[in-house]
Amino acid sequence: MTFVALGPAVIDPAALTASVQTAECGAVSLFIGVVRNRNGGRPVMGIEYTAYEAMALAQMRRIVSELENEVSGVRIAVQHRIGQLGIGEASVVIAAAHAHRAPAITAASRTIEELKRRVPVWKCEHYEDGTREWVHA
Amino acid sequence: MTFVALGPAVIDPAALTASVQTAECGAVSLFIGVVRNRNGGRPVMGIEYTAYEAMALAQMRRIVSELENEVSGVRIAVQHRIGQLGIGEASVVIAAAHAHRAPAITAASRTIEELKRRVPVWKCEHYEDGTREWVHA
Amino acid sequence: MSRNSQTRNEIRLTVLLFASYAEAIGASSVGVTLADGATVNDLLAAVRQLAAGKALPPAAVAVNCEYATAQQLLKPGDEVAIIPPVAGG
Amino acid sequence: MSRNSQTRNEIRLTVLLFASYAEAIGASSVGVTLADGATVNDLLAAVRQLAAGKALPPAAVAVNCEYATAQQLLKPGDEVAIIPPVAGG
Repeated sequence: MTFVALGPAVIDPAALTASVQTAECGAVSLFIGVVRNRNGGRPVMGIEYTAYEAMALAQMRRIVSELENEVSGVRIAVQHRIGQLGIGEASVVIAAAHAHRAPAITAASRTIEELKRRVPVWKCEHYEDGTREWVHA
Repeated sequence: MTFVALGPAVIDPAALTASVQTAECGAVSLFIGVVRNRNGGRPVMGIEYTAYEAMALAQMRRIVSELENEVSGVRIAVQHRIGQLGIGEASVVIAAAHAHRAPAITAASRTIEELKRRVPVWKCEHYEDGTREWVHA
Repeated sequence: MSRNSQTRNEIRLTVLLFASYAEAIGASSVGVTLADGATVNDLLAAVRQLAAGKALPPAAVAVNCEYATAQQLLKPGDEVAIIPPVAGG
Repeated sequence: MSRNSQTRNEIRLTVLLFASYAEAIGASSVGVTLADGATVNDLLAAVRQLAAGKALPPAAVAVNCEYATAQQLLKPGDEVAIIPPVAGG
């Protein structure tokens, strides 16, 4: 039931929203992570995302399942993109639906925090001057 | 610049996202309020939203402007729907974009709280048994 | 322009009604006439009279699209509205 | 099946490498042979040797898609991966 995905496909936030929404839902909270044009003051041209796919999917499933147990009645979907992304493209989208707004917002926010802490995805930033660097945030 | 709208049109979350996103954005937080099939234990068939339109728009603009001042660098868009809505339809969508995720999430969350507190929109719930009632939450 | 009309000025206002108030009073706006120096509280009392005892929730009043305080004075030309508890979102 | 080979068993593992580790070592996986009783820490030390002194961030180790502790014992057939600091989202 829970939708968790990882791959090179462009992420459609509307599809994730639809995957978590039911007639009981009064609120959907979406988080969209986007490639931005600078990091630490350096102009960024794009980011290449790579992942340890089997583990990333396992960890994403685990996070969703932990939060769905913790926040009763919440439904969460997560999709992470890999490959070469340009400025403004979504690298990750999280959708959380609940009867009420506070748990939906909390679940989406907690999901992105846990994802950033645990899910084995890495990014290599490409800079204006032609250099590139692995981000170890 | 700031996008604030109220009307009977179906709300498109992607359009609101696009309206706040710039090359500097690393995160977009969306909140979608949805008509759900029950309230206080009563089965709901649909909700009719009405507004004091001039004041609602003025208050929505005010909320956005207050939060954009308070959360430096955030860009917020809000659209509220009025008219007769069925279960699962979005009544309100808020999009908040920022370089970083925490301010984007905070801004979207604060916007829906302030909207519910101050913006003159009312809903009349239609129940399964044919009765209707103004919600005074 | 008699001395009398100057001391006994009245304020005529059109009051916008919404939701439960519009339904209870059976109109989306009503004209009310208040004495000069009337406050927001006076207006609210006058409007609630029109509901003829029907149960109504407490309401706020907006003057020119801003929430008004109970003791705020009204003046001719103000756009006045009764704001029952809001329930947007 | 000599007595010798039983007391001096070795563990051969294929270690998956990612990001800065894959780049520094020039491969997306490497075969390493460790003494029986080797821990996650031993594995990490062996892998870092392969980078020939190149600067590398501290890394975690995953065993069968789970984060492992430093003292965890390795066994043949484990899917082992070096996990440099993650930076998803």
